[in-house]
Amino acid sequence: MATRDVTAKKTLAKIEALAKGVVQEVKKRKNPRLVVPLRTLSNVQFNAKKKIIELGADKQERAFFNVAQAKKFMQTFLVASACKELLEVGKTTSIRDLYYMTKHTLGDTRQNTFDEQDESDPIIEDLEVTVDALREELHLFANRKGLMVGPMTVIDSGDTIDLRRQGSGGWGVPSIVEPNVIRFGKTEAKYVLLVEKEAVWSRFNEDKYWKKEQCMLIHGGGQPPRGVRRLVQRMHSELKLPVYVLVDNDPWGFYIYSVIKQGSINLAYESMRMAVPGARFVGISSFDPERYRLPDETAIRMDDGDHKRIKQMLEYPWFEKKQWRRELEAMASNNKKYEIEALSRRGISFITEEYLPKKLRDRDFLE
Amino acid sequence: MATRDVTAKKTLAKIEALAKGVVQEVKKRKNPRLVVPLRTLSNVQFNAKKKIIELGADKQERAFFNVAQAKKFMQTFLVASACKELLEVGKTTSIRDLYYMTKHTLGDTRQNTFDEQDESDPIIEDLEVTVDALREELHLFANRKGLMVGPMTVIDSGDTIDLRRQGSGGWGVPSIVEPNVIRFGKTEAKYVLLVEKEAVWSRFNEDKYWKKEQCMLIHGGGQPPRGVRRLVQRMHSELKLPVYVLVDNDPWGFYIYSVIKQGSINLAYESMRMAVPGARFVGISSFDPERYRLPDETAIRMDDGDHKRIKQMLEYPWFEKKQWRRELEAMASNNKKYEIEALSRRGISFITEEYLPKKLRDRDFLE
Amino acid sequence: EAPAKPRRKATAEQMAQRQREISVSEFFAKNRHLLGFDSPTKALLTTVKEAVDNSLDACEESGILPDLTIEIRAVPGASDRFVVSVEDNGPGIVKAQVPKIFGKLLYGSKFHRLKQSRGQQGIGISAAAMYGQITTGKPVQVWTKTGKGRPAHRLEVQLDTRKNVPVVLSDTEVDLEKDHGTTVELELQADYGRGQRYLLRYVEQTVLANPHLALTFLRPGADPLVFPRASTEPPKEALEIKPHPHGVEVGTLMLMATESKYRDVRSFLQNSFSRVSGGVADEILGNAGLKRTLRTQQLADDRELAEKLRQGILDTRIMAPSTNCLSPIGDELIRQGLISFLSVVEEEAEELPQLELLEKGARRGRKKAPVKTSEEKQAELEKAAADAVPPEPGEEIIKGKKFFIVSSTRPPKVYRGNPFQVEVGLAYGGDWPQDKTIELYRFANRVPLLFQRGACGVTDAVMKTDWKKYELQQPRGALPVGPMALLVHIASVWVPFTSESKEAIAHYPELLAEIRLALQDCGRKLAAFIRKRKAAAYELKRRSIFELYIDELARSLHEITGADREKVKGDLVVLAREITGGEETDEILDRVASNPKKRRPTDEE
Amino acid sequence: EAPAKPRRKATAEQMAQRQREISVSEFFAKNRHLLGFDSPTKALLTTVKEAVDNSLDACEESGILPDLTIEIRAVPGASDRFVVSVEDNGPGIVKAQVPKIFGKLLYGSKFHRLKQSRGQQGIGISAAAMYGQITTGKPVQVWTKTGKGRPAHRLEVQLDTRKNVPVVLSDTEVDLEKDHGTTVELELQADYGRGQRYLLRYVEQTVLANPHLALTFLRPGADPLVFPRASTEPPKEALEIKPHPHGVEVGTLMLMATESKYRDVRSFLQNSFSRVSGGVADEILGNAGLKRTLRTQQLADDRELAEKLRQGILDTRIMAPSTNCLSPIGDELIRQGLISFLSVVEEEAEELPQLELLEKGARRGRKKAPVKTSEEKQAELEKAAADAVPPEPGEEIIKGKKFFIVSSTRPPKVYRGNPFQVEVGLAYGGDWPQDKTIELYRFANRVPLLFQRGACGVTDAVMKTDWKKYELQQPRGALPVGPMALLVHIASVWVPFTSESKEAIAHYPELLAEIRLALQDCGRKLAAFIRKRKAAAYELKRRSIFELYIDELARSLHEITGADREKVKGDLVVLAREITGGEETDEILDRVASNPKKRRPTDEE
Repeated sequence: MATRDVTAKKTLAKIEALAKGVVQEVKKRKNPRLVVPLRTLSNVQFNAKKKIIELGADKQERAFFNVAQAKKFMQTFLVASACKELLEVGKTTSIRDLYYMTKHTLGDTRQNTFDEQDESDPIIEDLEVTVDALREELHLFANRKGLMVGPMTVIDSGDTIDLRRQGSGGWGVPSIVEPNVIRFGKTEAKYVLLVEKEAVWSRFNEDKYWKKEQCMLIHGGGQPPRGVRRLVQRMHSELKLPVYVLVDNDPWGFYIYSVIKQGSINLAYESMRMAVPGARFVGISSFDPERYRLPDETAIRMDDGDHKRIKQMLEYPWFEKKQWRRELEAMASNNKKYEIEALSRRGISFITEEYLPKKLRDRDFLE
Repeated sequence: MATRDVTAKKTLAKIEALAKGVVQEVKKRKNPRLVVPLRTLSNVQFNAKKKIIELGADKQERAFFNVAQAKKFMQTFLVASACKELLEVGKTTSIRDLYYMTKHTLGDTRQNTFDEQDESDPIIEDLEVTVDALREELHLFANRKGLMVGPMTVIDSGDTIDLRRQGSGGWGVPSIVEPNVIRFGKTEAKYVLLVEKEAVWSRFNEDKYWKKEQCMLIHGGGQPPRGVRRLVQRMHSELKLPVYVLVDNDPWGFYIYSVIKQGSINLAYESMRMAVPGARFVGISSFDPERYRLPDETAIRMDDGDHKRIKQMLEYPWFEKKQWRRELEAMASNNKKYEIEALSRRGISFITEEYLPKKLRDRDFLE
Repeated sequence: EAPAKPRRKATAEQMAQRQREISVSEFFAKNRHLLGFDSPTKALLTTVKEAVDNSLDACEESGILPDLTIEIRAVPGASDRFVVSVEDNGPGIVKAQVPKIFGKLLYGSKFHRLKQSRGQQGIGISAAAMYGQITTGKPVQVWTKTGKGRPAHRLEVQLDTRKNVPVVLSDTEVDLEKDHGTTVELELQADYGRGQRYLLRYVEQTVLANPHLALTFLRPGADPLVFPRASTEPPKEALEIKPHPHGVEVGTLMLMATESKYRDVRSFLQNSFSRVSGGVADEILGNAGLKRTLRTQQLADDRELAEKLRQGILDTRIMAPSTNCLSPIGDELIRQGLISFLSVVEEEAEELPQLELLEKGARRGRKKAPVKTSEEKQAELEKAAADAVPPEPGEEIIKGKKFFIVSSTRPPKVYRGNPFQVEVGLAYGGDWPQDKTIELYRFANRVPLLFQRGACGVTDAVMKTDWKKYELQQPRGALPVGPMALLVHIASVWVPFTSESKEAIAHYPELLAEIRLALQDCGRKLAAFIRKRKAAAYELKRRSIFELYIDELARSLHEITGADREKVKGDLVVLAREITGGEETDEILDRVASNPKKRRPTDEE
Repeated sequence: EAPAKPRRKATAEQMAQRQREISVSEFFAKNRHLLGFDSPTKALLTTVKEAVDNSLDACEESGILPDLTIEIRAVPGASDRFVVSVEDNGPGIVKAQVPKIFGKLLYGSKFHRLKQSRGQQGIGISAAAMYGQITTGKPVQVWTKTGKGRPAHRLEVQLDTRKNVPVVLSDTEVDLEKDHGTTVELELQADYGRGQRYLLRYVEQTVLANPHLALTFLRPGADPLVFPRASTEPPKEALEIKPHPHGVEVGTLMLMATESKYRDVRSFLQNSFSRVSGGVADEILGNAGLKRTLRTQQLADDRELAEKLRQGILDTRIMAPSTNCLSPIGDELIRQGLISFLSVVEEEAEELPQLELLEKGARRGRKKAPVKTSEEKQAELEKAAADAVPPEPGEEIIKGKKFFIVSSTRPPKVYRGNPFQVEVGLAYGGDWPQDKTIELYRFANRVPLLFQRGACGVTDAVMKTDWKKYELQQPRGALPVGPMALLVHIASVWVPFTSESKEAIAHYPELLAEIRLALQDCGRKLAAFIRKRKAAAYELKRRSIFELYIDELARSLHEITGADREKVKGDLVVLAREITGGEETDEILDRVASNPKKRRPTDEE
């Protein structure tokens, strides 16, 4: 707790310095500005050595007296002010809660400070990079999604939780999974299987796949939140468990794999803590439908958005790997995509009993 | 397992009978029709004695050769066919998974069988009422949302889970919580507190409210799913625990309370198993902002959709209670709404340390 | 308030000295735009038109099938001068009449009688001659011969514009090979480059409205256009009639009485008006409260009596005028005309926009396909039809495109005592764009109207018809939009034009009402056709929806019940067809489709 | 192919017998719509207009400030008959001229000279008399007196339509109190119920374009309307000029030579044309390759010589015609006129739609506020201005609404030798709807044009101007849309109308080009004004955005740093104003705003 207090004081000081700067500028009748590191494609690079995406040095000015930036400027300090309060009382809260805490109507207009959480989340990320404080240091945590079961015991805030005994439910992965909150206890797990969707996770849990295979079964509800990514990264680096990723056969699924492995543009400043460069892609591969004889009627036609996304992804420098390109190009030329569930056309438990075991046995995966 | 097999056979027979009827009609060159009990406002009534909403006897014909109904007709049998397969192999799956399983492109068009889960969910409910089989009997379960902690042990599919020791995570409430899956173990809980949102649940869990207050803390992620509702109902009826509901001060929040207590139009056929007529509304009440001196700047202006919803709710026969009307009418005349988080303007833990304890102490709630 | 000091005073006497008579030729020389000579472009067409009108009228009156040659010649060394020559095989002109006909405005045989004819004012050809004279200084030349063995004459005539009288510059006997006929030739300032498109349109439309005409058109720097005679049957002849009593006003009644040779009003009425028998005359006098013995001269002198008589006429039911004074184009010819226009329009849709008074720029190099004879057309039609489903009544196949064509002929009506009749033809469909304003072809007494569309009562009537009722789009206060062409013809013993140039029809309510009725009649038929097509398209759409799901339903039913999938599917397909109008739907849509491959709407549409 | 057997043959001889001369009165009696008598509604206005035109022309020419009384009387027992009487204080008419002026078409003093006047054809008033005579049988009555102490006369005149000659029915000496003046009175078939709105509009617009006129309008069943004289300064007098050589064509040149009294061409040129000095004449002859000694008679007889001379004229630079032959309305009066129209339109926006040839129905019971004198107007303006920010140049405050008003006067130009000048006024703003077609007021030689808007060259020029460039909406090929009124005046020694009724201006390219240039000039000024307003509105919008967030930002900064919240807020507010144009923005928008309370756009907009 002592460390936490010190960190909190540091963070508080950073926020206060930022605000004081603005007050000074205003006093001098100058248009107040913030300097925000850019979280865009143009300002990230792929570190080939570390095999992760890293944030560059580009920054962006954000002025209050600029019609396009005024609202964001105001929002930044609204969020900063709320974080200051959290830090002072030593509480944490979710970013969703922060959205609710800071959302209200402006004066007697019909405009709100925020209309959607989609608006406040990027402001939090901006604040993180601007004052150089991670989300946790701002006493915030991400929305939680994601469940885990498997042959392991974890110690969560002092409670010992046996992930072998979670019934049909599973353990909800918290947002903050740093070692001071979550510690790993005894485990017999041989690897980590991260699946894209809860529905698939439930299938694997019902079939007790993790028990047979002795693996940690985790999902992130689509694009996995920080907590899940960090936990997977910790299991990989601390417990030396290989990580396998199972996603839908569509550009969004494959992108999830790339984020797990190398990090994302948006959170490039966290890649060091999040990315699992050794993560492996087990499917669904664009070549699986043919290889596993999936009936044509399980296919979904790709739409314009899908094709556009593939094109975009192929232009990312970290998608240069030949195997990855093959995967995406085959997807585009098939003009079809497949849910993981398409495999159930070959039998409800085909995926857990045949598909995945065979893939792992044959080492039929991408790296 | 034997009971399950018998039920499965019964359900299978019902699905087969439905499909055979259609095949017969088609053979006779007749426009095939389904008779689907109506799940609409006009076909529910409030049972004043039981204090729950019940389904009426009205039915609707759904013909295949009717432009407005053809797709739904096709979808109904697509879903029925998938359920048949589940029943035959004795597996269950989530309705989200069912959506993915049955989603594919039609022939060489750009149309899919389903575009959104919003399309397949009502079809499942139609099938439930049409063949008179509950979702669980079709081997389906709802998407899970919701977490629970508190002074209680549950036995989930044979695993004993101590809900006192879930750390910051919490136990993910499964979709199927019938006694054959979930059993209640030892408990010291004095009541159940159901909160609307996960963010609020996290605040209460962080503050260890449930420990101080000796209560079960559960959330349903907005409108609670069947699993959460059924679990709350079971705790209420089997463990005789009072149930308190804490929701946002807006029409949607209050409606969640009404559904917990009396059931919903859409699932009126399940009210018997779901509704908790004794559930109590603790807030946020439309009179709280004044009573608890919430700063004006925490208010959000109501929009047209809010006002429309209030008007609609006031017309439901089961909203006739004077206290309820007062709540909604005050909300409308204030023209303001408040997130639960608005209370944190009075201090981050005002809600857990002052607001709620005082409400319960003063018995300041609605029934 | 006191008037300010006048600066200079012209007295009534001074002003009186300036008063002068103005001759009608002076008036029109100055107001030449009233006659259609506002620009060198229009002058060319107006000149041709006036000459052709005269030739056609003369041939018609003397029962000759007309054979015309129009020639436009460039004048060497003057790019803005052209010679127009129009030669006919008409009855010829008696030599003594030539000077006045070509050298005096307001002289002619058609003004004073009620008979449908192209010319009606006695202004046109002499106005053209005057325009030529003013702009080039040259007289009009006329060759004419009135019969086999008779001498032919060549005259050069000038118009004394100060006095509106002709001056004969030369008069010689010449040899003409043909038995009879007239050639008129004059030089004028003109712009052939810009004017040729109007000329071509005029020639095409004139040939169409006059299938008994054989026409050769010789043009500068291009091959001659030859239009053979399409029909040896001359149009039904229009007979001259007397005025109808209901259209006569007090002043006119008194004037007619003054000039009448009948001494008693009863005979006057019987002989000077149409549809007045002895009985009717008695009834009129009775209603007027006048004696049967009233003398015509009394009527001429006494305004009160004339007023009474007029009231008596109005109070008496009198038969509508006889229709044999009118010669409509007729349904068959209107349909043929539309078909022919469509062929041209389809070919040159982008090249020939709607004509307006002010052209936006010259369009040169237009290619022209000579209009086909009806035999050739028939052959084409039959060929196209052979490959396709037989068309429904009202449908025509033109160059492989399907059109819906209807026409409507109104019974004759009367305005201001003048009988008139309205005909309308409507063509819809083909490959025309859905979002363009319709094509509108206007005709008056078989003469195409090419200018001043915006000022024309016909246009107004089309705009004021509610086409939305007939399944067309129509911007407020505008022509409708859609793949449609309209042909409107007004036949009358006296067509009221908005100016002497006879380019647009005046907005007489009686005329507009009849045009609207004819348009509505065509519109109703069109709407029925479109709705039928829409209904079939809807059935097909329904069917395609059912067919989309049948495969899926059959599989599910098979998987649940084990029933034969193909069998169930087959049953469902049969049911789908039955329920969506069966064969009939296919057929209607087959007929619509220009391209059978595109027939079925898919879900992408 | 052999011609078919003729059914009945009229020979050239038979046809010759039917040829007859047509008198101009017969022609127009039959084509009365050409003169503006196509309906009882229009007949009323046309009659008043022709009489008023004559009176104003006569007063102007004799330097009298006009004092007119228009009276419309119902005829007892005949709902479709009215008496129109127009009385003036003009110079009177010499008795001998009365019959021809009122009883003969194409007779007058204005046709043969080049001078800007309202009447120009010698048709109008006699045509009205003829229409009255045909429809009621009654003659026109004229009272006239040419000076103090001279006898006054009353004449009843009829027109012999067969011959176009006057017939005097009675002629008596009468007493008239006034020193001089003329009254014309005639009975005609008319529809006052439907026609009164046109009359009112005509009267209003006439008064506006002629501020030196005092007018009384006596109407059936309503109070008299009295328009006092607004200015005792008569309009600038237009002088008569000779034709300009550049507009003369070969034929006309020969005719002028024939009639010239000057024996040699050099003198002929100097004396018969404007802007031809001795030197210019020499240059012309030189350019034409003709001798200075050439005799005029040679020119009259030899077309080749005339052609050469014309080419010589065209090859010589000759000064543009003198502008003193034109009398424009002038900027000041155009602005006043627009202001006055706006007052009326603002009041009756819903009641008075744009006028069209065919009225859709009678509108009765319209209330009329007499037009104010310029003194009264000035007082009102000043009062309104006192409460508001002083208007920018171009802005006017009318009844509390702000308008932007500009005008543009083009230098005189020439078409076909006729000098003309275009003036345009534009008013924009007020409370007018943004989505309605603009108002267009057309004038020719100070006479308002109320009918045939669609056929008018002015309308065409407005439609063909690209108003989108000037910040207005404009549907394709249509009038622009927006809160705007346009006034277009054409002054010319000879205005080309599309018909004898003088309702619309012909599409002469030279005229259209000038109108467009004037419109563009006004358009540019309008665009600058609108853009300035838009820029200010944008600054205000920016400011309101900043102000929206300032409170919130100040609180956050206060909560984080402890800095004084009100102080921070104050600094931010000052900054926001500075950055968004400061005071200037406020002022521009204050000027725009009709209602100061609504000044600030809120986020709801």
